[in-house]
Amino acid sequence: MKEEIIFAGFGGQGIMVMGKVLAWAAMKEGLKVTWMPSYGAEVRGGTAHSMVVISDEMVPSPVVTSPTACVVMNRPSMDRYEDSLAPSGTLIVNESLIDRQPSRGDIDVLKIPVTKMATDMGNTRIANMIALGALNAKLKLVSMRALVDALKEVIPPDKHDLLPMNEQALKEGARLVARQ
Amino acid sequence: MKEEIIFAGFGGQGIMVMGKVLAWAAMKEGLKVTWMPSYGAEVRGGTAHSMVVISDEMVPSPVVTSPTACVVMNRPSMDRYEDSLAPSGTLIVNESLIDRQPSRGDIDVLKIPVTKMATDMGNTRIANMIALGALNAKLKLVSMRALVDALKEVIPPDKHDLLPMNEQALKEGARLVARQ
Amino acid sequence: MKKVFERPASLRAVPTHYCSGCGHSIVHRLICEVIDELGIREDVIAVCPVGCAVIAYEYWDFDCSEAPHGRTPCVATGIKRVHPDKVVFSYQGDGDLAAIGTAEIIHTANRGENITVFFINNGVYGMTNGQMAPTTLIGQKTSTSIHGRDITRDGYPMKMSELLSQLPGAKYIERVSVDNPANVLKTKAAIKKALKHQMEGKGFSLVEILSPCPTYWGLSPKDACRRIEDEMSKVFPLGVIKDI
Amino acid sequence: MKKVFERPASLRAVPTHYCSGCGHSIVHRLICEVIDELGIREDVIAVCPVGCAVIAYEYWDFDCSEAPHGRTPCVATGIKRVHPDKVVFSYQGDGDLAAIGTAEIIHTANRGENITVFFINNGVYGMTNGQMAPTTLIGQKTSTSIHGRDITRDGYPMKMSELLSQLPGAKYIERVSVDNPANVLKTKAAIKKALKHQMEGKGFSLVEILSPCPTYWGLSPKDACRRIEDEMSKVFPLGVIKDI
Amino acid sequence: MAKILMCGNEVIGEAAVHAGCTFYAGYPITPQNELTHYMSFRMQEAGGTFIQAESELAAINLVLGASAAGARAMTSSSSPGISLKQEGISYMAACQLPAVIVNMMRGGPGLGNIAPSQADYFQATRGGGHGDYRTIVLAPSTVEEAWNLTQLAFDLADEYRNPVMILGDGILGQMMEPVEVVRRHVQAKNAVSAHKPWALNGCKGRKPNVIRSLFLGEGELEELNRIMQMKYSKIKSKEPRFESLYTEDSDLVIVAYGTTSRIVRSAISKARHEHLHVGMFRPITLWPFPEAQLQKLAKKSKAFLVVEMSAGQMVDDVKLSILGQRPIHFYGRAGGGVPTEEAIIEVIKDILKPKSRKRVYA
Amino acid sequence: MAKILMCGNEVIGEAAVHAGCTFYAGYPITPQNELTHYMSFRMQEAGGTFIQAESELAAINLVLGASAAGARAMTSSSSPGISLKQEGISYMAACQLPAVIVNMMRGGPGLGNIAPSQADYFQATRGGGHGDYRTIVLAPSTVEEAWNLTQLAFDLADEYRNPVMILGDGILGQMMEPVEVVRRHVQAKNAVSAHKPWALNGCKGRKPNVIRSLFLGEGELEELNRIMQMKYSKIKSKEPRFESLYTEDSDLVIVAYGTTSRIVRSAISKARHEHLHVGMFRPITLWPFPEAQLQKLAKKSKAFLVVEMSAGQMVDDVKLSILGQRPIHFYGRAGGGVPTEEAIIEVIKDILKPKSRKRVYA
Amino acid sequence: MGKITIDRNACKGCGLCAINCPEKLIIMDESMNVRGVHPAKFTETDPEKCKGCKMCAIMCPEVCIEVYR
Amino acid sequence: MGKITIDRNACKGCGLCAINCPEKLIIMDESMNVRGVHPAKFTETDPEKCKGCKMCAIMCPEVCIEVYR
Ligand SMILES: Cc1ncc(C[n+]2csc(CCOP(=O)(O)OP(=O)(O)O)c2C)c(N)n1
Ligand SMILES: Cc1ncc(C[n+]2csc(CCOP(=O)(O)OP(=O)(O)O)c2C)c(N)n1
Ligand code: SF4
Ligand code: SF4
Ligand code: SF4
Ligand code: SF4
Ligand code: SF4
Ligand code: SF4
Ligand SMILES: [Mg+2]
Ligand SMILES: [Mg+2]
Repeated sequence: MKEEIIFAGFGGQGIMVMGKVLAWAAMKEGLKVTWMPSYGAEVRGGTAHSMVVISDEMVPSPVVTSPTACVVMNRPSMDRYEDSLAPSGTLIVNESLIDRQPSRGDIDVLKIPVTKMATDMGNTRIANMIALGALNAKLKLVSMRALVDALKEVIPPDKHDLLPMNEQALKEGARLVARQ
Repeated sequence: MKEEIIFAGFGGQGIMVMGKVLAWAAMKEGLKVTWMPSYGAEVRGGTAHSMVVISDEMVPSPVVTSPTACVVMNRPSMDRYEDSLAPSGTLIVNESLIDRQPSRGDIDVLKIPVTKMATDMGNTRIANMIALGALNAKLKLVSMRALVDALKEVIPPDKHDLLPMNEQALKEGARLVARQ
Repeated sequence: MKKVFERPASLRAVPTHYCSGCGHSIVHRLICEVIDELGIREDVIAVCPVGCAVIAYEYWDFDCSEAPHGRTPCVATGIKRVHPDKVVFSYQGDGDLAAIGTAEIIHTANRGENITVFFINNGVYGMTNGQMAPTTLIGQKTSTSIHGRDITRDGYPMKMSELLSQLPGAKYIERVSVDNPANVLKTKAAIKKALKHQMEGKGFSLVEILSPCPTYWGLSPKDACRRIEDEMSKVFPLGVIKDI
Repeated sequence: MKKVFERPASLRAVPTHYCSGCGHSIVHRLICEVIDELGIREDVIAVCPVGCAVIAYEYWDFDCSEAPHGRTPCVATGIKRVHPDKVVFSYQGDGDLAAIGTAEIIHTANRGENITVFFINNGVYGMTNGQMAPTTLIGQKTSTSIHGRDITRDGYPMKMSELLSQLPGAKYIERVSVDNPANVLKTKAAIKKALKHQMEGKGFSLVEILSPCPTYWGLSPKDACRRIEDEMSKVFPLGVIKDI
Repeated sequence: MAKILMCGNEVIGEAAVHAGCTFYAGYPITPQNELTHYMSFRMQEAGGTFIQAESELAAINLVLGASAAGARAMTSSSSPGISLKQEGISYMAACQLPAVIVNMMRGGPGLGNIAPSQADYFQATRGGGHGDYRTIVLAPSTVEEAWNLTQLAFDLADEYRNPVMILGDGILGQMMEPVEVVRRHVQAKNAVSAHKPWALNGCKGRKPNVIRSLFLGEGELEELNRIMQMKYSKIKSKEPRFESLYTEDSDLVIVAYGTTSRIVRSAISKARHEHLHVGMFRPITLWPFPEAQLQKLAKKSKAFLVVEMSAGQMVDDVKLSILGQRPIHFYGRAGGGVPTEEAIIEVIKDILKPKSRKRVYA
Repeated sequence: MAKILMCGNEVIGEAAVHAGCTFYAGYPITPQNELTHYMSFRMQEAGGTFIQAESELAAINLVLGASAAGARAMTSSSSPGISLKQEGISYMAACQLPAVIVNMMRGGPGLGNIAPSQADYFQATRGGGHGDYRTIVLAPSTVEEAWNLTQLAFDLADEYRNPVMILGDGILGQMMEPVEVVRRHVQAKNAVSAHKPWALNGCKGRKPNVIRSLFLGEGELEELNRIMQMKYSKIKSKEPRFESLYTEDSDLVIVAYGTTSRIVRSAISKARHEHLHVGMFRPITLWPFPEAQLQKLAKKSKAFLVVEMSAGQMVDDVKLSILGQRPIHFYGRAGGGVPTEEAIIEVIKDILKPKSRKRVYA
Repeated sequence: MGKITIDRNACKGCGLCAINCPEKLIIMDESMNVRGVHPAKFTETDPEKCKGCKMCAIMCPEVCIEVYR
Repeated sequence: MGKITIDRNACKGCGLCAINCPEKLIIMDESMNVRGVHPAKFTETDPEKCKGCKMCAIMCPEVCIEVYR
């Protein structure tokens, strides 16, 4: 088993956190894992991305060029990463901010209006966790319990009042997949 | 033919000039030659020296460690260089400033009170040329004509009024050897 | 109606990489407006810094050189000495000018090199993720002063313009800011004055520009501008510092 | 009769390598006199410069470190931060402090490091054969300004003490000279004040000493001293520049 | 201790604290900023000193001073900043001062980019500074190894009184991986060990100490160099470290270090599934290069392949080890390109089954 | 033209003027001061610019600017100062800017001393700075050769748009030797050649030029590196320069450059009188090292001896050329020691007549 | 009498134009542009109030405002 | 009432002691010392004029003067 996942969106959408929560969770479940932030071309602005590789063997490179799954939180990210997705890879699309349709036919697309859902739930910031919950449910990567545990590690102690809301978001995302 | 000569004394005694005049003269006579100033251990003060190598073949290193001849213009120079002189080398000693006798028996020593002679001739600064004239006569290195020509190259144009006096000094040195 | 404001010709019509509300973009435009007004686009050679403005050459439609971090005024001097008839300026951040390039800017000013320096003081290292700069205010939180700049450990905010004005080689130095329209217009005037100063062969000129970095100040663009007025310009007072 | 003047104990009884009439030797002795009087020989750590005084450690009978050219205050700071209870000073020439080490001395002062700097201003690079220094006077002939320092090419004599005094981190700065006995005594007093200042934890102190370099001024020791009085101290006025 | 997820840069910082480092000076540069950020608060917590230097030059010389004073000291930077430290490193080597220097390499030359790279190998292993000196160079390939090697670095630096470099890249520095970290919370205020009799701390009860690299007396500097070379010989014989993978039965041995070795490892595991007899030799110390150990493999394997994120630098050391006994191939990407598993497998095939295609790597 | 007596440092300065150099920036350091002194008045006479920079860093970057502006530009220093220029050199190589950099090496590491040395060989030939770049390195052995190679340096720098280094030592710099020097008295005020279309001189009538080494776009920096490596391959095939002496009939070939080669030459002439079949291979370009040319000699001669004023640096390049085909011996002195003819002859004898004594040089 | 145009997709939504318009004629749009930010929008209610004073354009870092008068 | 001693062979002949003695009690010797310079010499004619004021010693770069009082 080896999954190479890219999370991408604007800065401010919690792109780094998304990856870190998944990585912590995978580690807690005894898997080999790496997390890697944006590097390279970007100077400022533009899209941010974080890359997570989960495997049962040692991870060769944390740099993902051909992801098995991709969460795109905005339009520029979709434009940038859709083509790089591996054949029959999974694409989670933030429908709220992405108006166009994916152009590839050989991939598994899941469109969710995560930003809108998050706003409805009372905090735009948890859109990332909805998407992560969905991704995890779709790919059956780790247990929900591990994800929820991971939240505590990634969210700094002074913001632990936000834990319940983030947990709820993860579950909401998972539920959505289950319903499909 | 290969002569490796060290000129040594205080700064201010014209040690560099002595070497340069000989080197220019040798070059004008078609010999291979190098001139090299003090380098290495000295920071400030202490003795200055210049090294001239004259040869009919290409000069390997301009750094002289075991000179075939040495002109010592003061006591510290004598202390420093006497021992390094090659066996049967020539030592020209400025008798005016060096009170001790050379200790080696296997070398050719020529003691001349060049400082006093120079003072008598009206300019202490030409002591170096007296010594050079003597050295050249003793070792039969180059012609007097070449030395005199060389003076013009080494002494900067704005001091060419000093040429006659320097020429006289060279000749005085040579005469002294001839008389011996 | 007539168009009374548009993009200056020497500023390329491409989106910048700067964060929303970043002062660099404003200054870039002002420089181009002045260059167009002076009609010197073909005579200008700019030296871009290592900092957020490193790729200013993507935006400026005239000759540009990169420079190693902090050595920007040396590169500008090298160019100017070869082409004394061209208008040469360096563009530098506070890390570039007041930290790693301290010696270079001081000696360039001291030699009275006839170049112009645009000094973008945003009080942080923008490009490398918001570390403390020599110009960071006391108590300001940055990624290397998470509890706020502490004078006993980190020293004091450095007033480079005042320091440089001590050097006889420096002829025109002014501090301006881009936090509101009036100040932006003053900044433009200062930029123009500095370049003219150079064109008249008067020697070293420098314009320090207090410039918002909303990203690493952790403020909205609006609050960042307010901070310039309320805090930054208290420590770095605006105005002409030297003009002889 | 009682001996009223002799070699200070912490100055080793060896001949120096300095030229006849060189100011470095006088300052070396004064530092040792002060150290002996304060009884701190075992608590002192000195940082020697690259310059004529590079081997000061041959003369000083206390702990010493070398430093790469111009980085002298960094090395001193590193030592002091590790041993805040020791008395740490750097000793620097004008090439070391005002040229290659400009950034380092400014930032050390700005951080208010609790060290002392003895700055030997002799207006030339002594060790490397008398080139122009940032402190060389206008018109002064050196091996790289054979027609005299020319402000249009070489810039102006830099007044480092005045410049450094602008920085809030710098607490005590005085300029003295060693051209006559009265001034030598004032120099000694300034050295003592600076070291005490450090021992009291008051922060950065610097004593600039106008010092003769007869060799590269092309003057006799006597005329070199006269030149300090007649010319050098006109450009670099003696006295306390900052003391807070 | 449970594992935690931490990035290489921070792990190096924490490992330094754990090893008793009480002095850090640095100047920001990507991709090592997390280390500077970490030390900016962690040093203070640990009772040590953090200085954000005005430049890399200042940083290395602050470290020189701290080391001369007896502290365990560290600085870090990335390629251009490391170039600026070369004079200081040469001085520290000559003064026989310990210190740990971290270089998280980035794409070069010049300003380049911030992508991972291994193009400072020559600089690190041959001494980018002047004179005959060497720094011990440790090249971790995982965050966990960074934790261990950082501590080793401080020990080796003190043991040999010589700067030690940790050579990584943006991947190692910025990647988070599981690691078991022991956070020590308090450090001795002044970690001047009694076993540093040469250190400067005031000459009470002893002759004054001098830290210097200037030697003007006849033959003195030659003597220093003799001593240093003897030390380097000892390091060369005692300290080479490496890891072998399938080298016992390989026709082709790939030599790779750091980040690249991770990708090579994975490529090899795939290639072995295709019955290609390929193994890996991973130098952990780049200097001393495990020359003798690699040389031994020349008997067993038919060819070598060097994979680097550079235009070919370590390949010199491989050639110097194999000395013409076997063909040595090279595959590299310079300027921030990261080799892919696929590309490496292709090269392996080209070498082991040359009939299939004809390309030359040299 | 009659010969005159001039020291190497000054000859390099005059040769630079002769080659059209109009910009010099430097910071004093022994043993290259005569060059800085010379340029301080000579540049002005020649209508060029002299700047006594505040540091070596400033000097190299002033030169970077002047070169970017299209001028033929030069800087000079000695070992510690050259270490400080490494970042700038890496930038210039990456920006593909020509320039001539003179290193009159001195004893190291650290402050060392000012005696002659050849211990910056690695730094010069492998790039002491960061990233995959090279500088062409020319090593004159006489003052006359310094005159010629300095002019060549400017031509090569412009041809390849790459910095060129002249590597000498205090002996070459300070020694006076006869040389035929043509003093040109007037230079064009601005020597921006029409054939530098990339230079910055205002964008009149053309698109703006940009001098840069930052390449953030996907694959852009890799592409720059590819271009640079192609250039370096071309240089490697076209530019190696060397001199052979008696290599046709020698059992032992001594490899030596610069000052050391003079002493070796003389030792060889003496050894030949004693019927020892020994010759010399003198690389004139240290990079590109004349590898293929030296390799050829492996067929003829039984052994090689590398003589350097270092702890053994060029010996790597000799090994990389000979690749184990013949034994390679080494004799060197580090830290400012100058090998003597006698010592070299002794080593020659040890190698050629091993019965007489048994010592190992390796 | 003036008017402005705003390049909606070039706008980074910093709002500096809006806060500096003396007539408060610029609002931040509810919907996002391609950059994913809420861009500035010239008033639709009382455009005639615009004096063409350029304050908005002078502050715009992205040069997305053109002013007519 | 004072007196001084001068270390003749340590003296570098700079003459700073001589010019700074208020009583002009120091002269430069005609003969050279081992360093080849004309060293300073305490007066033989009127040593009693010495006040032990230390001015000479304070200026001496080579610390070759000791003063008694
Ligand atoms: C020699 C070197 N050191 C450090 C860096 C990393 N670096 C890039 S930009 C920068 C500072 C940027 O700050 P500033 O000059 O204030 O510009 P800003 O981004 O704030 O506009 C640093 C430290 C580098 N590229 N080169
Ligand atoms: C990096 C470096 N650059 C240059 C030098 C050469 N150098 C040695 S001392 C010196 C300047 C000395 O002048 P100053 O600091 O004024 O001291 P002084 O000798 O006049 O007392 C220079 C340039 C060096 N050793 N290292
Ligand atoms: S980080 Fe700051 S300075 Fe850099 S682009 Fe963003 S706002 Fe501007
Ligand atoms: S050169 Fe000048 S500073 Fe150096 S020792 Fe001589 S007199 Fe003193
Ligand atoms: S031109 Fe003036 S009035 Fe019109 S929108 Fe802009 S700021 Fe408002
Ligand atoms: S100032 Fe420009 S970028 Fe900012 S909101 Fe207004 S139009 Fe958009
Ligand atoms: S102590 Fe005073 S009076 Fe006596 S010799 Fe010295 S200076 Fe003259
Ligand atoms: S001051 Fe000292 S060194 Fe100078 S002449 Fe007098 S005794 Fe001699
Ligand atoms: Mg900034
Ligand atoms: Mg000086």
